[in-house]
Amino acid sequence: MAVDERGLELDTVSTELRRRALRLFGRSLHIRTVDSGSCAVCESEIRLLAAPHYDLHRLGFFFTPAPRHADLLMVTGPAVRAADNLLLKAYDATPDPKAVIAVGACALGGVYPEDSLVHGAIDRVLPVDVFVPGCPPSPLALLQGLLVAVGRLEERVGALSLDLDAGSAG
Amino acid sequence: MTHAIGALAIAASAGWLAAAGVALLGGTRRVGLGACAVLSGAGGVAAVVCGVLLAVHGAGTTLHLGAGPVGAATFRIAPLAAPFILLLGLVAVAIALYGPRYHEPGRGTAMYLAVYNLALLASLAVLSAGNVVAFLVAWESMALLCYLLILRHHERPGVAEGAFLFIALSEIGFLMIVLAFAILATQTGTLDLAGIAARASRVGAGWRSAAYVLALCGFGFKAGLVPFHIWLPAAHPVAPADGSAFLSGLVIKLGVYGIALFGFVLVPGGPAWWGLVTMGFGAISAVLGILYALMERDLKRFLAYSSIENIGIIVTALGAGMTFTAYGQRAIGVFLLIVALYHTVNHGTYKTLLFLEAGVIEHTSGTRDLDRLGGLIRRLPRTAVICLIGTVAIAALPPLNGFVSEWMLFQGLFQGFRISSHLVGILIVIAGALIALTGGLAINAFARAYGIPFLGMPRSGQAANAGETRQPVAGPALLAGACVFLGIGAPLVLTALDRVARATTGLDIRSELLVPKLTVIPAHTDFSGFSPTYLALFLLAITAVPILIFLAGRPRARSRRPPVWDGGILEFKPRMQYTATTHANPVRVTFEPLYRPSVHVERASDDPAGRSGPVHYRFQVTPIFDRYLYRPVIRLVRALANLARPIQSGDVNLYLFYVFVVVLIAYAVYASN
Amino acid sequence: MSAPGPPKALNGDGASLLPRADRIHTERVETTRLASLSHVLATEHGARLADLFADDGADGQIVLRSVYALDHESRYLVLECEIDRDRFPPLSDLDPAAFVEECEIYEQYGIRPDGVRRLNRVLVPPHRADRFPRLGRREGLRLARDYEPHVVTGEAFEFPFGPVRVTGWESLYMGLVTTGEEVLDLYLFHWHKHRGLDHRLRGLEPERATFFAERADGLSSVGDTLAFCRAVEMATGSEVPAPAAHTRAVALELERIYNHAAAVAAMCQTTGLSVGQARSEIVLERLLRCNLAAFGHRYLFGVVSPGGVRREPDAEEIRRQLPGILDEFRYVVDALLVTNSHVDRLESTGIVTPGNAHRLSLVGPVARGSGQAIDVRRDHPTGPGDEPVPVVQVQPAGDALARMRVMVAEVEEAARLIDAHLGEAGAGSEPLAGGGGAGLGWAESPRGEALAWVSLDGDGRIDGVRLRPASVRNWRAFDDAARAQNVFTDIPIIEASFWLTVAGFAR
Amino acid sequence: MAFWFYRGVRKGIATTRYPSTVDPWARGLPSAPGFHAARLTIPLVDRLVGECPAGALTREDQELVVDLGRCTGCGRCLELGTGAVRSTGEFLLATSDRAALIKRVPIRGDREASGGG
Repeated sequence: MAVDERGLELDTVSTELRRRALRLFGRSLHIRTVDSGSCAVCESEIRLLAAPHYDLHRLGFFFTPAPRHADLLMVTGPAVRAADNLLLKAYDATPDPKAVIAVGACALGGVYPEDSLVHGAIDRVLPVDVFVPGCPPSPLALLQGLLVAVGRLEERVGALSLDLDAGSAG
Repeated sequence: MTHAIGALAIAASAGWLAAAGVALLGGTRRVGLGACAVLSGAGGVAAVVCGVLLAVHGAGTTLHLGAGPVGAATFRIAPLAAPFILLLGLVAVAIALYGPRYHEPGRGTAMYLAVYNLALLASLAVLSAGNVVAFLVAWESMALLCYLLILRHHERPGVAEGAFLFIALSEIGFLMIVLAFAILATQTGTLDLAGIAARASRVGAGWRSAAYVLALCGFGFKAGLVPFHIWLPAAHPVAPADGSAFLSGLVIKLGVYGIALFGFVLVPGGPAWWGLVTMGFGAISAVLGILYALMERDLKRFLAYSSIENIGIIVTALGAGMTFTAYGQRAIGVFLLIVALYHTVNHGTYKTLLFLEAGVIEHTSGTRDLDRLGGLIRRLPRTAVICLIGTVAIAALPPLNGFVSEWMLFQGLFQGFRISSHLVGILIVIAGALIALTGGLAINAFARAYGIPFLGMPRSGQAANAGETRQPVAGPALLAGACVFLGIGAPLVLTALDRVARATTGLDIRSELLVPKLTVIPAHTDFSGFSPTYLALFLLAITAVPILIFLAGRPRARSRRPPVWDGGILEFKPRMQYTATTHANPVRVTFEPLYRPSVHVERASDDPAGRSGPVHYRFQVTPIFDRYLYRPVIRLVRALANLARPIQSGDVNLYLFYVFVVVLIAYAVYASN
Repeated sequence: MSAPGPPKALNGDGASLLPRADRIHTERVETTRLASLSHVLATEHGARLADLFADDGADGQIVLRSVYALDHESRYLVLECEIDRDRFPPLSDLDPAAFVEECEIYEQYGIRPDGVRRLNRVLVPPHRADRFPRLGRREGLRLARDYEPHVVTGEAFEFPFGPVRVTGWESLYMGLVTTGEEVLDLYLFHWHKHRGLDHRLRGLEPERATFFAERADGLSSVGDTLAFCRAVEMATGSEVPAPAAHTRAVALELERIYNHAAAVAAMCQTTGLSVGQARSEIVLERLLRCNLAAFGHRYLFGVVSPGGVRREPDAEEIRRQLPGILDEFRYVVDALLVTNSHVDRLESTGIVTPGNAHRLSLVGPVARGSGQAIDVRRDHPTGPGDEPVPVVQVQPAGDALARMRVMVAEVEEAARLIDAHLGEAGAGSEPLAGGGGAGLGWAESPRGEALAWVSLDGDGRIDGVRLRPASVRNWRAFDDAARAQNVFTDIPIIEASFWLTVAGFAR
Repeated sequence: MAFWFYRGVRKGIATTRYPSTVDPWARGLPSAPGFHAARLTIPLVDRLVGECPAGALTREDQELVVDLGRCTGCGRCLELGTGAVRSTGEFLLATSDRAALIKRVPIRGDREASGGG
């Protein structure tokens, strides 16, 4: 369980509950993006989600400028400690039920190890509901992340085996 | 009844005289202040009752007092003075309730309160003067006493200048008033005001016009009509709060009284152009007053400019009324006189309230600068509520009194089409448009004047530490109550004012003013109408609906209240709020040719290195009347004085020689005849 | 500049100190001469202050390095100056371009320029200043509160915008000092994104360091990494095989094309032209797919490596896809330039005067949009020697429209270069020659000249590094551009036309 | 504005059909690495672990632990472990379960080599 600097318990217990609630949002879900120190490429891919090739509006997702209107936070970057403030404030300002999507390898602990400058992964600061790996995750992967977050798509990685010999060896 | 009116006036005078004496004797102690306030307040109550009776009775009374060097001083309380006497009493009561908590006992306070109570007396004398001498003596005493009021803190910077400006302009105005009366007195051969009024129709048109124009300008100086207004923003901020309240609440209304006295009583039935000129002065004063108010950061200077605006509205009503009368639309003329009187009382009420509360704000937070205030609604909740009532009233929002009188003014002006001359009709509608612009800007201005100090975060440490324990409440609260009554009780007020107008003009328009009892109509049954009372009830009802819905549908689940979303910054700084100037910025940009602003910017980033740091931005409006009207006049006077300097050597022998020469010339002239 | 040879100031007797072929000259100078030298360089030799940074060895001796670009002589001049005190000569008095770097040096090493001027906060967040790792190796570095306070007085106020801003834009705090409409001043705080890359790269092998250098500014990853790799190659004295050099050039130009297309899309977004935005985003997406097909990564990560390249381009795919995409790009741009609602918003918006561009040593499209013909591809060629020289696109107006025109023209130029390089591009990587040393590398990234300086220890690990993406240079002109008679709503347009990244500045 | 509309219409639909089908171009995207367990040896795995700049690879005794969350798809392991490592082509890895991204691959190369020998 992550505990933020103010001693506020960010509960991860109700994650499942929140996901079920998000499913209720069905085809109208609003997204706010927060950048906690990305290299600007994840931002570029997120911007392209609204572009004609991906057009996330057709799936019922919308970007919103204010976390007050958001159901879902898309967080990029390795959670730079200097950005704690904005991350926690944005999380606080988002009404419940809400979900957090950690976007990209940085946000999942891949690039920057935890040190005095960065937390190294978003789930050390906020309870994360969906993880989208990739450096950067392609817009398709981001779409999949969104659909997984609202339970409209089954995730595939659970069934994925990296052992290429597993089938034949078994 | 008439005896009661006279007795009450005398009682009020006695109360104020006694209050002045008590102040002189006991003003150095708190008990003395209290006693003075009680007497002053009692005098005020007497004046209120006197004013009400006078209006209801619709006839005056006359008193003769001893004989002076130029004849007996006659005092005659006429119905036209009723609203003013009532306002005088109301202001006196409110200030009496306010004063003891506002002032610290001391010699200065003792003198000040003595002067103030005498000024109340002098004002009553102006309003009840029956002949020219009494009027002029009372007027000049009132002016001098006000001068002393402003000088209360004469050691502070700017006070002497403000007071001097007041007395200098007041004296110029006085000169014009003396001339106006002199013309009428010589042409009618009487000093008695009733006598002048009775014989005025026999005076030649040229003399009458000269007298009216001189009176308009002379009283315009006191009322604060543009361009005679420049003493208001200079004198108001430097006077004590109750002094400013008295000046704005009452003294400038005496100027209105003077104009109404000339226009409707002494030389009634003047040509249409009198009305048009008066209306023009009024409309321009209203627009310029509010435009300058919007640029003002000093709360009291702001209120002073707003007074100019309101005087403009009142004088517009008077002028339009005179115009309608001249074109035979007497009913609308009387209607507009009623509007003017109504707005006079309204403005006196809420402006006094706001000045008194400005004093509370200044006392508690140490500043009048809007850009150093903020967040006072949490620190001064009572003040905030009372101020809100005053602000809603002065911004002419329903259902309070300011809305009713301004609505009536518009209904009057929009009937310009009833005038046979299209040109005049259009001029009246233009005046209406200017007043409409004023109304819109006034809402902006008062949203700013209330929002900047009361809402948001404190912009200075002093504002953050303000507290209202032991601050006066009762006086402003009384006025807030009066605002509500004058708004919702409009039918009652209008009934009384109708009697005043009937007694003054001889025309009763009650049947074209109130149908049936609670609905106000503008002198014609086929134009428009509304009921302030029902409107108030309706507003209360529709406010109740969402409250009920909220109470009934209050969410059962626990709700979370996260802080305001600020973009994730570290901390929200007071300097991240709109300032008073930026609030008015759109107006500033629109009216830039008028303001001719001078802008001064200092910033670290002017150093060309991508540096950032402190920014200082200052903005000043060019005071165009001061710079392009008064300064040249002053320069001219100085230049003339310089020309005269060579003959002023200071040598006594030379002066004796001058005397000798003059005597010689006099003899020569006499001899030649 | 006609006179070859070293600047006279450096060389009393006038003899040629370095052969023309030397593209970098390093000179040790005394602290006392630094100011006068930089004055002479700037005034008499037209030198451009490309970078200023400090470094301290294990012994704690701080060395101040100022990098001057002598663009007309195709050389870089590095002045090294040992600082013995807590103060160093204030270069920003003579050369305003040095100010931001002086602030950075103060934050990282605790030494500050002489004089009474206060500094700005650059990368150290105000609320965490004490627990913050610094580049300086001296123990117990404590910063005095020597920062210029950001206070607004008088009748203006600070309109806070950010750091969380528009969807998909990076975290950046903008404090707009305003009277309601006009922008009086602009406070920019970049420190929300500081990841300490210069700090992190220390002790890594160059190959591993490249992984991070790519992520300093992901949108000019090729340019920055190329500068870094060239610095490493110079430090070790390695040569890059010619096919790899051509591949690098292809990747660099592909990066330029997609960035400029993205900038055009962003400008459409900020002028409210949604259709134009959608059309240019289609181009952008197709370009990214072309990148993927050519190099296996949409943003060309992992192409450049020290000593060569890790991937070779799929020339077939580039030749198949790129012309069609560029046709569509031209089609969109032609339409944009006749759409009044778009052009009018860009015209005379966010003006950077040529004087300011020169004074602040700006680089890239921002400088070229203000009449500064600076392009390190032309001025400081590094390739095998037979590569085509780009024609530098210059516009004099200095407004957002000029920058857009520069970008559009550069896309054409980049396409021409790709065409020329593609035939010879191939894989190849020489192992780095071992040993230590220091080197400077540069590349013309889409945002302008990217610089990197590297010093390697005896084991070939990085001892000190300075990454200077182009964003570091150009952000300093942003508030100037925003202030020039613009109103509030022009700021996003200016930001889009600069097309910088916060990540590159804060790295 | 009309000509923008006309131009847009003429170009047809660009939008992807995802999530119905995955676009063909996406096959080239960097994807999760797959490992031939039978060809993995402890020395090879250790070299792979050392080479991974993202720290996505670790070895736990006889298992190679791959954290797909950390993997940036940089391809260094593919270059190094030619024959033993190849791309799986799977890039749609979003999950609500962080642990699901951590995959274990047994290192069987040594055993089979020793067993066979």
